[in-house]
Amino acid sequence: MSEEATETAVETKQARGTGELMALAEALIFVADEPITARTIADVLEEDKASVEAALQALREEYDNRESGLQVREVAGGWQIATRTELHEYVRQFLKTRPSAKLSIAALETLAVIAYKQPVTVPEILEIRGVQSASAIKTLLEKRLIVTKGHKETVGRPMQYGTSKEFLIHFGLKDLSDLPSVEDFEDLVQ
Amino acid sequence: MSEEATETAVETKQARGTGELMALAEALIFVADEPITARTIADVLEEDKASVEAALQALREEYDNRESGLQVREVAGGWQIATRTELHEYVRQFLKTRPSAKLSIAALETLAVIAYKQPVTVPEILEIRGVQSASAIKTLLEKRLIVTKGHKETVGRPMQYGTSKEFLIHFGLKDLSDLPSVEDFEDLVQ
Amino acid sequence: MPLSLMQEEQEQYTFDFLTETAEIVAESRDELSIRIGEFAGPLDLLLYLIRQEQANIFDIPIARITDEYLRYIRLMKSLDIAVAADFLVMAAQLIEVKSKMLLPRDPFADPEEVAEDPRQELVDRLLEYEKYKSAAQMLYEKATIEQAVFPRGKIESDDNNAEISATVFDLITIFQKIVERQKEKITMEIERDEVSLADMIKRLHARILEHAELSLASFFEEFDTRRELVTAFIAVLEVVRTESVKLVQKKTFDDIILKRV
Repeated sequence: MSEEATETAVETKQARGTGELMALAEALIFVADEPITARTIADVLEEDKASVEAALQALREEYDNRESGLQVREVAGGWQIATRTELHEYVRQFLKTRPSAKLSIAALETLAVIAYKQPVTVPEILEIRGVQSASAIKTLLEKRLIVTKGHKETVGRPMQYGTSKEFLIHFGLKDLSDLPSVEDFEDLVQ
Repeated sequence: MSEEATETAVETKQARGTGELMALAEALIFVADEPITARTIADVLEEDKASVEAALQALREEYDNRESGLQVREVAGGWQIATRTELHEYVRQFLKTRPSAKLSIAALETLAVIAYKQPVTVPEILEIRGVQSASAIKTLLEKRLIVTKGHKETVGRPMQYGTSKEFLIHFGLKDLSDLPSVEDFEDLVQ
Repeated sequence: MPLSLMQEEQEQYTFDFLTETAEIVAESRDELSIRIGEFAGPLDLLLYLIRQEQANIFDIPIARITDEYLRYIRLMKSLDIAVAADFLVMAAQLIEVKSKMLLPRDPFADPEEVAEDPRQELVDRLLEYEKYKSAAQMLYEKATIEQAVFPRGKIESDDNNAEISATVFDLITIFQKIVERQKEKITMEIERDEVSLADMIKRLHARILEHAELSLASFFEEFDTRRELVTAFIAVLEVVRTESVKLVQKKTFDDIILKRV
């Protein structure tokens, strides 16, 4: 039985039509981080370079003919799938308006300090994090995750910060008492 | 001149056919780094959601019909382009990846209980599984497959857990209703 | 059944295992230890035993299953597998059900009234558990299929978005890390000889030349004072800015690696 299976596999490989080769090349170009050469594709598929190149040309034409939003193109000696130039306006617009619910680690750290220590001032955050947090605070204010909570009545009357209603919504919390405490995860962390 | 430009833009928008809409949606799905909703596409293109959904269905069919190496599919409430399952062997060989570490049986069981009983607390999971699930829950939290869902208003205010968007993506589910009903498993049991 | 008796019985079962199990252990040590390690909990083990005995789940031969269950627990102990408390709790419950089954029926009870089967609760739990066990199997299959599907590779626009999304769990984890860091910092304030930036860059160079790759965390660990750390940090920035060295992080929160290009 295994012999039969091997035979079939070999047969299938020999019989690989242009369509199948196009599909395989398409998948490989798609997952590659960088433009991928016909040589590499040929090696992975154990095909000769000429057939792969023919399949790639056919693939490019297919994309052009169906007026796809994407194009298959040769760049830097390799092949790549990219969006069509004419559509750049909408692509750029989308990339700009991507959900803003993403935070850098610095912002996340600052947010954690504010959430657990609020109301808290910039010098106090510096004391805890050991790094300046000015730009993180700006980001958090822009994303409306934190709000100002009045001045602290000490020297210099520094501004105090706390979390906002958006913060609760973003993290799926009913109110601040819903914020997990260290104890909540104690059993898990052992 | 600016007036003329505006006019042209409006005209183009009105005249957008299904083909154009398909191309635009395709480009946006391609650049999005996670599944993108029909709603978001509609907003970026200033189109109504129904037309976008029709275009997305058409796009999916087009990919299927041309026997592409890629597929357009719905996952985690959004749309995504991905390679076709049948080609995994070559893709994996090219990327030199192995199937990522599988979840342990304990983690899978815990995840199943959370998926069907959410929001659910640790004691409730213990009740069903008959075994402590702390380390499984920690693993699932770290892998972002589950998220906290606030405290339960009972004695001790235990933390509640539910599944995340990552969960839907990891298991290729459109949404939670895409899970087979748990009662279906009863027939298997008896 | 009085609790003391139950404990006694359990202890009796728990401690005289050696002679009985030695044979089985010798016979199939590997196979058994693999199997035992696979049980996801006491209910899982119980289900396995019921199947093994080809028993009906609605009419469990409780005496036989209890004996088998206890035999497995002894076996686990003899194989140095830590037996979790949950397994012992189940053992106690089984023994209790078994003893209830042995009690004669109350002769004065209303003959119309059907006495509840002492096994009922256990059967209910087993059935409930088995549903989720099947669901876990289904998830496993779905994940396997999903692993055959690949998303697109990185494109340029991803670089503009080198950010991470966060959950409440991240928030608390990161907060704990900061608190830990703060504790360490207090113990670090000891006066030391000053190191100049030039010396520090030299030192960093040597380390990179030595290994081609250098973990930032381990480099920073070499220093005890804040001043040294700051100098080390500036040295890293300087080297990255002026020379063919880049910083690589494999995933979020992962160690940062200095690499020669």
